[in-house]
Amino acid sequence: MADLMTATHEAAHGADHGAVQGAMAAPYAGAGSPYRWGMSVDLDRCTGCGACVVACHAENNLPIAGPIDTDEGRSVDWMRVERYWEGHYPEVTAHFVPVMCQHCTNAPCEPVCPVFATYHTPEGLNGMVYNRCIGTQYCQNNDPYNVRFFNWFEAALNFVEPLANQLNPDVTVRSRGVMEKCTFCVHRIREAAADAKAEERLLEDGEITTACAQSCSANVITFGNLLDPHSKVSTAIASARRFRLLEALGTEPVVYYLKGGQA
Amino acid sequence: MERREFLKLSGLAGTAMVLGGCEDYSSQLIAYVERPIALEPGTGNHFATTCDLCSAGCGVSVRIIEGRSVKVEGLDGHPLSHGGLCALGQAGVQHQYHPDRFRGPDLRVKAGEVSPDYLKLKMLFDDVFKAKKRPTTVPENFKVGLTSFAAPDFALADAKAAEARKFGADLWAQAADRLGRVLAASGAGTVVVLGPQVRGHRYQLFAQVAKAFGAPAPVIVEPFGYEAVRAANQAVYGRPDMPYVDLANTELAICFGEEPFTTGPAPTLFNWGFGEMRRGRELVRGLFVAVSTRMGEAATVADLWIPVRPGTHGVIAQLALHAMGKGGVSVAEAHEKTGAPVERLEKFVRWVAATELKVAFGGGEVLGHTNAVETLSLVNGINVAAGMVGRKGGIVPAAPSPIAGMAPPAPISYKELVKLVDRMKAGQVKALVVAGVDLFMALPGDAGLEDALKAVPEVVSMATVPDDTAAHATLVLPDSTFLERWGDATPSVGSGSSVATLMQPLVVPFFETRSAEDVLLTAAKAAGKDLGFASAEAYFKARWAGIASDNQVPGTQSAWKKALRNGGVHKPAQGAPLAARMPAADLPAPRFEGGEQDFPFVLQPVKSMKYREGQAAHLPWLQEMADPMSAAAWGGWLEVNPHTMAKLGLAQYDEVVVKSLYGEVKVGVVPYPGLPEDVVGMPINFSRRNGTRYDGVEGGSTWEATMKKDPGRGEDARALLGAKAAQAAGGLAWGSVRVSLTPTGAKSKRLVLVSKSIQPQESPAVPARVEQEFKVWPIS
Amino acid sequence: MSDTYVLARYREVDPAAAGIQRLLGASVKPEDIDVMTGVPYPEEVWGLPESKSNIRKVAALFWVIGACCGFTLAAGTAWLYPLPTGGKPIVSLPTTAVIVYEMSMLMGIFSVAAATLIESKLPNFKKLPYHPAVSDGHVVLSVRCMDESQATKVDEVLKASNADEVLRHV
Amino acid sequence: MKLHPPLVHGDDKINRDILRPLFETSWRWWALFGLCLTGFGAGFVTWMWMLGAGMWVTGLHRPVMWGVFIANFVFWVGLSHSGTLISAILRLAKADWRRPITRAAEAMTVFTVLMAAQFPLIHLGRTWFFYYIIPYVNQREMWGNFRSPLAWDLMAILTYLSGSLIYLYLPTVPDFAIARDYATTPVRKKLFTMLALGWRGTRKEWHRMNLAILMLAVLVLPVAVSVHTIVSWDFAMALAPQWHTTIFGPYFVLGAIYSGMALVVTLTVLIRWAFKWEDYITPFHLDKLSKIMLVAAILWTYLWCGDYLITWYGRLPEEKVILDIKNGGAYFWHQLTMMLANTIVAIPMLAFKKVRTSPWALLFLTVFINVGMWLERYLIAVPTLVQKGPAYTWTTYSPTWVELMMSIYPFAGFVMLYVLFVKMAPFISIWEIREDRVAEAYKTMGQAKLRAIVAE
Repeated sequence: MADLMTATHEAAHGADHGAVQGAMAAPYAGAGSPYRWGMSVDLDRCTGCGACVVACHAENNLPIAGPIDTDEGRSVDWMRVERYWEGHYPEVTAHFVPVMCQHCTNAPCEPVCPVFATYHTPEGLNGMVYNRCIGTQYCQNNDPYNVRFFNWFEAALNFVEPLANQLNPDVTVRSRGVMEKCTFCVHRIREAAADAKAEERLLEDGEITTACAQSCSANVITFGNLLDPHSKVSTAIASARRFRLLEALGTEPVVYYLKGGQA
Repeated sequence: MERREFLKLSGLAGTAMVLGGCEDYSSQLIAYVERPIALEPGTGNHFATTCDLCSAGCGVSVRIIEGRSVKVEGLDGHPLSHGGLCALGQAGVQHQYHPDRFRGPDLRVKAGEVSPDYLKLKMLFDDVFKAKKRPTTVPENFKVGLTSFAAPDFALADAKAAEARKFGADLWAQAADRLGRVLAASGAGTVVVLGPQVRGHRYQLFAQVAKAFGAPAPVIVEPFGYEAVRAANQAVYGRPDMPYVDLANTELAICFGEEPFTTGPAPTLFNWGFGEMRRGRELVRGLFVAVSTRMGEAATVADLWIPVRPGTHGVIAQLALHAMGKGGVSVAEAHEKTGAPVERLEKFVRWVAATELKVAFGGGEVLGHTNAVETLSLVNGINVAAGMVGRKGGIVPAAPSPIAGMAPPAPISYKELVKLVDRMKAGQVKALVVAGVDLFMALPGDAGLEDALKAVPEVVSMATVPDDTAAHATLVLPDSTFLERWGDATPSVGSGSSVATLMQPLVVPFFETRSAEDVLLTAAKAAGKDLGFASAEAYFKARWAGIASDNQVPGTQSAWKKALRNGGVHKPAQGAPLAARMPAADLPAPRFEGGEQDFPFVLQPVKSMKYREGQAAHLPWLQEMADPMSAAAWGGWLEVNPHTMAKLGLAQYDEVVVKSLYGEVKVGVVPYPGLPEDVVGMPINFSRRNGTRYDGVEGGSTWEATMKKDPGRGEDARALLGAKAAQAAGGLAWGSVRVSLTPTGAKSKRLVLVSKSIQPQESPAVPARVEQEFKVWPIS
Repeated sequence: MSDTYVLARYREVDPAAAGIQRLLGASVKPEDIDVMTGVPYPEEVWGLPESKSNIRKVAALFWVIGACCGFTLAAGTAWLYPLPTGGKPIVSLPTTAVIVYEMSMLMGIFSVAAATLIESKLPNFKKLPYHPAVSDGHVVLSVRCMDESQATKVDEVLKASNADEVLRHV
Repeated sequence: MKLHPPLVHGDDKINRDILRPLFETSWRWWALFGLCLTGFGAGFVTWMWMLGAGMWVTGLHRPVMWGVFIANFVFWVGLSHSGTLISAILRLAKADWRRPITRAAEAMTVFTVLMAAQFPLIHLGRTWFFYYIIPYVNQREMWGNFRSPLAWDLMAILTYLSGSLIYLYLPTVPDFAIARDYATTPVRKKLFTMLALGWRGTRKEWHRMNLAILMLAVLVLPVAVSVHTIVSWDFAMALAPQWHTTIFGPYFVLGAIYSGMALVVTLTVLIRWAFKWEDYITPFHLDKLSKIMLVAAILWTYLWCGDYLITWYGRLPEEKVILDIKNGGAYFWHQLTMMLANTIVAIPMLAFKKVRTSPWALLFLTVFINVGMWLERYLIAVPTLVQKGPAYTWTTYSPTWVELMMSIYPFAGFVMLYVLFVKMAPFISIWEIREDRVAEAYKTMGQAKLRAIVAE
């Protein structure tokens, strides 16, 4: 029994995902995936311009909530730029933190779903299966980053004709009553990975990127394979400025932030 | 296969998803084995084109799937976008598929009154939508989620589409005739007004047509424009155009009032430069200093923010000159004049003195003050004093377009615009042709534009989406979007390269719209003034003929095709050297309208990246996204310092009447710690009286899914501004109005906040949380 | 021929118990004597051989079966289709324990109820010897007789034991 | 004193008194039933409308995904506790004063759980797919995720509901037999014949019944404890400030016993008054119940203070902000009312025998306590969520009329089921009352020498 448990556990998570750099080097032994997707967000480059937010909306068919529901907190922004004020004028400072799903290795949102609508994929993604979701909304409660979004209304109805023509056919328009969240643009990964597999090769660094990373002209966001020590993201996070959001919770996110300022 | 042919076919293949396809093809089928090479059902293709939503002219790459444009992305390697793209550019698809877009030409009998023909056309297109999205089980007025959709009736949709297209084409024939007659009849009394994003040969064609009809050359109107920057550049660099600010290679960038990353002349370019400056080099991390009254995005990301009283930015420029030993003012004096903390000023002085490569630039809120030209001249003076004009990491002269004569003239100043309005009022303008700009967005509320437009017998609007100007038009000839038409552009700002971007029709015009070029050519022909071009395509191909020698590679594609593929041509280049004259050292004090007693607050109008100069207001994504600083969405808000709020007894969401000498608006309050206590901020150009469902002053549209009544965006902050406040350079001093705040005692129904926890003084844990989030953990 | 039952109704317990002793004395087999009461009396009251029941054993057995079912449900199904969530092992003992606990309790409760009914031969809607006075707290003795002669004899014995009423159930 | 059963069948006073509500229906019953049916119906229509419209009709929004619905769920599961749990404890402890109380309490358990169990469904985004959570063999070869506390909830509530139903039904069988024997109309005769399962009260039947009740009490007691513990784990398993605490299990169980006892007392007082059962339910019983309530109140207060002190002392920033809004912010009045109801008023009042034996004082007090306990559930669910996670996403929560209707719904539904049950089964366990009297009456019995109190 113990063997079984250890084996399956390692199959899913790799033997040692606690140590930072070592974790990323450790493959998902059982699953054997050569990829472990991760992201770095360089806060020192970020200007809070919001291009990533719109890019995410455009790529992932995020619904338009309208003024009233936006004010009531029902807008959907898989990617948002948080702004924090500190102090008072003139000794006031502010910070921008772009926040999306952190795709935690130990995602607190996953185990609480009673129907496996969200689970961890072998590539380290926090997967969300819309048609399995029954909308308990528990995952959002257990999500320390508040990056999960509930479909309060039928999104398709707010894509007034002909606005619906803009929808990306690679991404589902989620129906009412299900949770959704940043997927790391999994449809792009799958498409490219399938092509690469057909050519019997692995995906190269830079071959795919997420919509947010692509849109960012300041190159704040880098997306790539953490298992590849030479990938841009691996290089970027080999920095003393690195930190992860609410790291003390032990959720082991794969989104690494690089601290801003003169450090 | 020719691109045009491909596009027709792609439109056809997409009939299942899109209205597109010319009527000739829309009900035909093409064998899959004979499909065009680039058309794979379900697979997207990227095509290069140019974004024309602002004057920057970024090259973009658009993803086309089955005849639909689904995403606008940055074009890799383009000197302006560097592969990225700003929020507005990406919302281009919503511009394209905007539900309130003009369906076709509207040949009005009376100004502002929609013609029955247009209503019929609109109905025909609505029938197409209905045929494709047929709700069942639930009546129309109970669209709350139970709605399920019956299978689309494509045959009916095709038939209706064909009918609509045919009817639209007939209307166009009449419209072109009418435009020709209008131009011929008005002759010299015709005024053509173009938007600032007209950055290519479109201007030349308009000019050619105007000339053919004996009208004066078209003018370009830039709402809340850069007159002062051009004047200061003229004074210091000897040329009015905007040079390349080489952030990427500098050590210290000093930004005066501008929000270069969100609303400046080229946000993507400055964003890229900023990223490179900060972390793009191995050893150097550039420092960024922001000088502003309101803490905006630039001040937020700055290494040092120098908060100054409204209109005193120039003093900090003088301080910088002082730090370099070129006169100016001392720290104590600067502190006295600007109110900035001494230690920050001292730090600034140290940085200026210690760095070799530095660059200063200005704009944004500085442009709104009466002393804008003097201030910006002093800012340019920093570059001169530091010897950074023409140097890498400094001010690099903008390179001219690779196609000579492509760049349009500079926009007219605000003062000239007011003169034009006066001429209209006086009945001297017989016909006004407006393309690519909403004149209401360029003028304060009391400019009397409405009366002026009423005095013009023929107002021709070429707007794509309904706006206030189009609402007063006698003839609406909707232009196709940048995804549907031919065009080209050369950037308005320097980028270190010589750039000409090419715009190509990637999708079939969604509705019965025509590109302005096609309309002009047809109208001119109808009026007996053939310009010699069969179509817009022929026109632009002819204009781009000159690039052949540069790009021709034997045995490969033609230069034209290569340019199409690459979205134009560009190569690293610098313009002719700039002059470097030291500006006059004196700085006049800013003037404000309204007495301090009656109007205790200075109004700082904010150009939000959500609305830009008004061209983003109708796009739901941008309306809905949180403003980076205030976290407000959907319309306007009033930023007030929390201490001021406490003094006035105001809370978040409280509605206040903001009153100036010129008008008043009602708006909800947002606590904003980044403003002095006697300054309030409010965005401009977020609403239109006769806008779309997304930017209308008064709500009206019901959100279909939720049946919630849209309260509308509310009266725009332009209503508070006075028309007379002009600067030396002729720009509108939009930041020089004082206002009073009167609480109405009610909560604002229009204020929409994405984040409501923005009161640090009331939530002591917020900084603690930030500390925690920003905590750096050691590498194990 | 079906069995004949002789029923005797008593207002009080003591004469009823005495009646049983008389019956036993009259060599009626203990298994033919049954007592119907409106309230449960301790077994000792009647002086009859004690009732035996397997409910405890059945409950224990099903408790264990329930535990196994719970484990199969929680651990087995997770292992059949392994989907990692939240860094937790596919077979997580602490969470499995909760299901094991609940399932064992559920099966235990069901088995107690089922065993009770089965052992008591309930539900049973056949016409069995009964007297509605049981509902009022009367004690009713029911004696199964093989034949008429025995029934007559029992009749006499019961009448002699101060029964308020003696009747036949056929 | 000897118990003298009636000379003629059908003339027993206990039977007549207690069976009276089964056979006689007054206009007041119809009025109450009608009122409840209206409330229940209105709630049900609201629910159906919400299903059609979407969850936006509630005040819920990100990150407050659990609002009044879940507070109601916890509240109603909590209320259920004192029925089965107290009945089982008292049976095991052979506390004879329980006899007139248990049936009403056990019925309360079943109906409150029935109401509570609807709330997870009401709350689902896609209620129509609720069966995805049920482990059944399906073509996808997918099972539920038993690592989720919601799956535990499902199992626990299923077990608890089954157990409580059996625990309510089995001991009622002998009473159904009495009702069968007393029934006059053919319909009732048929109904109670079915419900009585052919019970005759034979020696073996009683032996097995007594054994079964004992076994069920043993089994259902830990289930009851586990149910509310697992409900508490819905919160405690989440990495949310003020939820992620080990104290929640016992704290919830005690809160449940407390609120459940309060409801038992409320119902007991009302039943006693409505059916004029003062002979069966005496101030002595109310005193006993109130004493349990007092103990629960003191223990609940103890755990609440422990939780509060630890949070206050720890001053973890994310927990402190939530404590702050309870102590002085938006939830100040909620918390003050809760403390007044559950501790400051309840404990001193319950300390007086005069209060404990006064039905009307108890009625007021217990209703107030349950108001406080509802607020406690609300205070657990909502403040944590409004200020959870990044401060940028903090928000406020105000329920809409939909949540109000869905709070009336279980009240109306519960009372409706309860008054229906009045027509279905004797509300006081007749045989247990009679057993008690028999036990007290006899000193010597037949061949046995026994003590004054006899019980199986």
